Amino acid sequence: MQALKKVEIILSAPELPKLQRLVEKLGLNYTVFHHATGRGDRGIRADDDLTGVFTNICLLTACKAEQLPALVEVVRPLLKKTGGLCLVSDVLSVIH
Amino acid sequence: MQALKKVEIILSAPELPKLQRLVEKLGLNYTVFHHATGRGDRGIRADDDLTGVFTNICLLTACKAEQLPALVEVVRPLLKKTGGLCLVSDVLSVIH
Amino acid sequence: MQALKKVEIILSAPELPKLQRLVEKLGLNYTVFHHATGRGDRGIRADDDLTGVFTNICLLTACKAEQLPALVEVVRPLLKKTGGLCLVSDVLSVIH
Amino acid sequence: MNFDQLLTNFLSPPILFFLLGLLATLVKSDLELPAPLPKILSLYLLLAIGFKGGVELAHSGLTLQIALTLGVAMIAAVVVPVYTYFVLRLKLDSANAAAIAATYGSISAVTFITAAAFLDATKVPYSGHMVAAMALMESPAIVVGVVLARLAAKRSATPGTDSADAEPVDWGHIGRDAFLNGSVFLLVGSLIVGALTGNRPGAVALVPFTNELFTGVLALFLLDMGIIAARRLGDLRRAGVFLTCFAIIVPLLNAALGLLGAWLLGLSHGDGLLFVILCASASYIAVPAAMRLAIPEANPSLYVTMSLALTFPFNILIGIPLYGAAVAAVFGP
Amino acid sequence: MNFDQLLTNFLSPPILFFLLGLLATLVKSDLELPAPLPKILSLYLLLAIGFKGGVELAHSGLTLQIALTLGVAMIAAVVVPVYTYFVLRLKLDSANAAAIAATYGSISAVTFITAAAFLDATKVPYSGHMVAAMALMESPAIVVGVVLARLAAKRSATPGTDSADAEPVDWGHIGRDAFLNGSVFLLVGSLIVGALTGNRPGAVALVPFTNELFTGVLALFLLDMGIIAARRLGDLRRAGVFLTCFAIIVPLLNAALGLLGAWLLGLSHGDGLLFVILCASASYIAVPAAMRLAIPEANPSLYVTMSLALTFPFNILIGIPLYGAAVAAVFGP
Amino acid sequence: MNFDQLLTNFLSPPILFFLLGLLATLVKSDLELPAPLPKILSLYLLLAIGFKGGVELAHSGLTLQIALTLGVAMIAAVVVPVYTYFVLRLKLDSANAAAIAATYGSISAVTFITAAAFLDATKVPYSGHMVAAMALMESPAIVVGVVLARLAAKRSATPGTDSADAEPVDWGHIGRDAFLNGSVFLLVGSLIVGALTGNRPGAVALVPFTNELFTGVLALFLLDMGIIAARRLGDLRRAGVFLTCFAIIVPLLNAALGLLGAWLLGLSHGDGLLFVILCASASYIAVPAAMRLAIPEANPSLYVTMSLALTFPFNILIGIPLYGAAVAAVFGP
Ligand SMILES: Nc1ncnc2c1ncn2[C@@H]1O[C@H](COP(=O)(O)O)[C@@H](O)[C@H]1O
Ligand SMILES: Nc1ncnc2c1ncn2[C@@H]1O[C@H](COP(=O)(O)O)[C@@H](O)[C@H]1O
Ligand SMILES: Nc1ncnc2c1ncn2[C@@H]1O[C@H](COP(=O)(O)O)[C@@H](O)[C@H]1O
Ligand code: NA
Ligand code: NA
Ligand code: NA
Repeated sequence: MQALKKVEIILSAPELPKLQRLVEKLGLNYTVFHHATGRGDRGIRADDDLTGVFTNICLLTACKAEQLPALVEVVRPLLKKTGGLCLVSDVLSVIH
Repeated sequence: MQALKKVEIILSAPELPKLQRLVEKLGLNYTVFHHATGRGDRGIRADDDLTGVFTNICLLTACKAEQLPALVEVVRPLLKKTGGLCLVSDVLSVIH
Repeated sequence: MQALKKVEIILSAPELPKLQRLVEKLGLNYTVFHHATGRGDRGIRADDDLTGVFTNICLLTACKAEQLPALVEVVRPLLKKTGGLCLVSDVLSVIH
Repeated sequence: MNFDQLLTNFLSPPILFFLLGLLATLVKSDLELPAPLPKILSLYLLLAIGFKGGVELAHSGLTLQIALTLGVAMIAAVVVPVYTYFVLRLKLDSANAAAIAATYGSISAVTFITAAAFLDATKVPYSGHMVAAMALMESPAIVVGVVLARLAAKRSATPGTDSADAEPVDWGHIGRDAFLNGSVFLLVGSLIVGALTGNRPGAVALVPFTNELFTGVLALFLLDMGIIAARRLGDLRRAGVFLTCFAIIVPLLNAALGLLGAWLLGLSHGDGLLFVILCASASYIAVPAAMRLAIPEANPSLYVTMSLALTFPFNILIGIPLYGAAVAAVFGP
Repeated sequence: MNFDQLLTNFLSPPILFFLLGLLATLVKSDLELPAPLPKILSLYLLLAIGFKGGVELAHSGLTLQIALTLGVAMIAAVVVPVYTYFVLRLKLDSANAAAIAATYGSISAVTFITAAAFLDATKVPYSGHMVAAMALMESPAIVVGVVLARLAAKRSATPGTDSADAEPVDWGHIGRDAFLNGSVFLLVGSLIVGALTGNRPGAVALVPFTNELFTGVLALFLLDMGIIAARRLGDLRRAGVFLTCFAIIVPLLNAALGLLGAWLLGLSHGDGLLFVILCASASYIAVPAAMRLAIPEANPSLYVTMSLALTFPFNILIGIPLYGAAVAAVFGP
Repeated sequence: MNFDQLLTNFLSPPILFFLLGLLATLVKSDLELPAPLPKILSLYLLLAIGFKGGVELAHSGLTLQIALTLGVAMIAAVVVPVYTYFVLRLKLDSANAAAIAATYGSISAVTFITAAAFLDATKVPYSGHMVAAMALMESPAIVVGVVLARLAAKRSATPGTDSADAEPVDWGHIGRDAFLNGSVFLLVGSLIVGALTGNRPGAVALVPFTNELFTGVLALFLLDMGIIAARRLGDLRRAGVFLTCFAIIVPLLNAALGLLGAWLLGLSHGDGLLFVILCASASYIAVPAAMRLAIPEANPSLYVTMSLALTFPFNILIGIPLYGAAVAAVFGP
């Protein structure tokens, strides 16, 4: 098993294409969970699903510790602009 | 980055409104993932989607360590009543 | 609270029935999140939803440390065959 | 029950699609209608049947006979959960007994709709106000079930324990679950929309949507019901012999009660069958959704499984022609 | 506005289902249309209205009168967001002012469709090319809004700060959001498909799908709109008095502008009402989706709430018969 | 192929909506049909085409000519994947060769349906039993593909390695994937329901659902297919020149084989075209879903991309009128 950093990024759905582009530029693999709802400092985000404007997504990426700073660098402006959350924790990844 | 506790609460979907009310009363922000299926001591929960009675949700909240006891306090009775899971772990949150 | 291992397994959706069977054989409870998209070494997995062939799922199980090796044992061949990710981390579970 | 009626029922597309769904699960085909399609189809059926019933009510108006029928329907919806509760208490704890009693005291809109399609196919007329009877019969059993469960909990509670008195009964919430849950609200709302607009030209524009698609949507929904019902068959082992028998015999008893009511009311042949099917059917959407919240101690895989995997298929496949024959025997041809 | 017209509007099934949706949320029923059904219904409505308009365009051809109407429509779509922006700047920062201005400068297809259903019910004819006018009026306000926001940001930016100049304006992206977003693209595309095939036999096969289901789908969609609109009513407190008044008064002003335009163009009674409703309506799908990306600093719970919870219900319930009466008064019966 | 037929094909709403979908992706519009709508539309199309075919079979009965046609169809469904496998082995490993061979040996129901719509538009009659031929041609290629892949794996396996013998072949599972996968099961099931009820009055109630909506749903589905196909165009680079040519040339070869078969069988003009299109088309739902499970070593972005992004558009846009002209040339007008 390999020690990695697990990064979970919660953002509003319309930001996803931008986030994906940024993460791919860093050469990272990722998984995205869609249609999340939530409550934050900017109010409630319910999945009314007409505009998709109020839905959240959660992008999960497991990366090497040395890739983390660059990732945080690109995520922070997105969080600043439209809100959200970015959590980092330690994981072991099963090598296959 | 700020050290927080990440709490993941898996409950049956009809309990969500109650859980949201309780978590909001504690002043916590959260994200909810819907339409999860699963298997537990109370059998299989498949998303047959007629009653919504057998679906699970997962509510994720990142809170300060000192907020954790109060949260666990309100979640435990819900878990006792209709089953589920509540996992706590350490995370770092990107400050923005 | 009880110390457990949290295992998150990301696999392509058609493998889910097999994974469920294997996990159930080990006597583990689990929760499944559906319709995840992603990017990995095998390219992009978008949810075009015609064949379901390109969607990911994420199975989450919280198990005892001593159950972990057996779980990793059965998951590794699945990862090898069709790709994916298996992350392990430490959590505390609220006892109810 | 003559063989022809059984055949007419079996050889209608909706019933055959139901059997196809059962078969799909039994042979382990991966056929399924993706969520939320089943819920969408069920919302459509409630909207359409409510609207159609309302339009017919607008044409017929509210007569004494109709008022009487609605009254008897409500009485049935209170009596059935009470008596079944006491039957169930012979073997079950009060929470499960109350939840199952509520399930069988309420109705299944799709069973009703399938019976109406059967009447259409056999060219027997029926009235729009039976939809109003259905709407009135959906909720009372929920309230009755909760009341019975609470009374039992109170009786058994000893001072100092935190089980029954920890959470006071929130009657506003229970009333909302009973009378304002999505299914009931949409059915009643559509009925009122239909009644308000039925005599106006604007209602006609809705007809292709509510009437012409109806049988097709019913067929598709029954396909899914077949799939879901067969999936739950495995849970029957948990239900045990008592509940398995209950799920067949109590509908028959309720059908008999319904037949008596229909005869006392002097209903027409078609309306009689619909009244019988309302009494005989059990809820698998509105009541389980309400029970999950109001009586969380009850085990949903009991009440959902019994209603969905046994009573629903029994009523659809055998009940409808059987009750039809009984109605014909009692009322004359 | 005579009382009869108000009643005709209120007693049509789509409007009643809208009221039913409002009521569902207000009485806390858990009725809801599961995602993605609302989006599917909205895509259907755009496809169907576009196709129908295109078929009628194929029959009528492109006349000078039509070209003039389309021209005036585009002018209105540029003028309205500009003037409302300056009104909004009295109280709001430039980002929010620009986003709201864009919302009110654009149109609501469902309001248009409901007005057309009202004309159908009152047997007033209207032309297919009004759909083309609608399609042309959807996008300009988005561009205007973004331009106004950028100009303001530039003016206020001081050298050395990273706010305005950090991200250069990506006009290709903004143009794409404006003219190629899903709603606009599907409406225009379906219009063109209809125009290309309208005179060929193949188009007829689409009629049951695009025409006969139309009112039913509209009713179902309005049910959902009622639910969503009522949910947003709580957010009105945040919007404050100024924006609440804005959401009612500006549509009235825009309706007056539209009436003037319709009169100058010499439109028919039916086309006149549709032109007025296009001016008076505000977007709640296409523009918010675009604004979220192009002006992320603006608060969506302001512009979505105003448009969805106030302007939309106002136009649907009161605006349509009111503007209809105004058109009748100005144009003669 | 005369120009008029090409135009008739291009100027039909379904084809135009397909082009609109392609365009949407190419100009980077964010238009998309939200999941699970595409799957729902595809289930509807299978149910409707199956039911309609079954009803027509009920009317025509099973003749020797029909039995012969079905037999030849099955032969084609076995021969095509075998010969294409050996062509593909020239450049590919056995797993990918087998998966692609299975894809091209099976059929595409939507291509078939689009061809039927083309025949409707050009007023050429065809028979309901061609749907039965389609149903029979869907599964054999899956079995053939798996057998070929297993044989190759066995041959190449050296004792002591864990590749081929680690997992024994689960033929029950493969048979289920082939003959009971959702698409095949629903098509065959609906065919049987149609055949059983076709001569009974009950079937008529389904007609508005299965027939009148059909073209509209097809148009909407093709809109989505256009969007998806264009998205996959980028993956063609990975496929390389060999597979790109394969995806155009092999359908033409298979069409020629189909033409021969149709001529030997003495099929009518309409049935002939449908038989040709069945041979020429490649699966993009049922087979990929089965291959993902049965031959997980094969790369789905090869077989799905080739079938979806090349063969499907080619057949829809050019193949149908081309094969139509060929059939007309061979069979006489
Ligand atoms: N502490 C938190 N825990 C979990 N989710 C959060 C938290 N804070 C924010 N979120 C999520 O991020 C979204 C945007 O947050 P905000 O920018 O604070 O409005 C919310 O709708 C939540 O889904
Ligand atoms: N150990 C576990 N790991 C992951 N999910 C669990 C676990 N235990 C329970 N769950 C989830 O919680 C739901 C209810 O669990 P239970 O109350 O044990 O029936 C299950 O359907 C699972 O989705
Ligand atoms: N490092 C990672 N972080 C998050 N998700 C991953 C990662 N690697 C792979 N995945 C997920 O696993 C799927 C299959 O990965 P692969 O086998 O690498 O193509 C991808 O589509 C992702 O959803
Ligand atoms: Na009953
Ligand atoms: Na406007
Ligand atoms: Na083929």
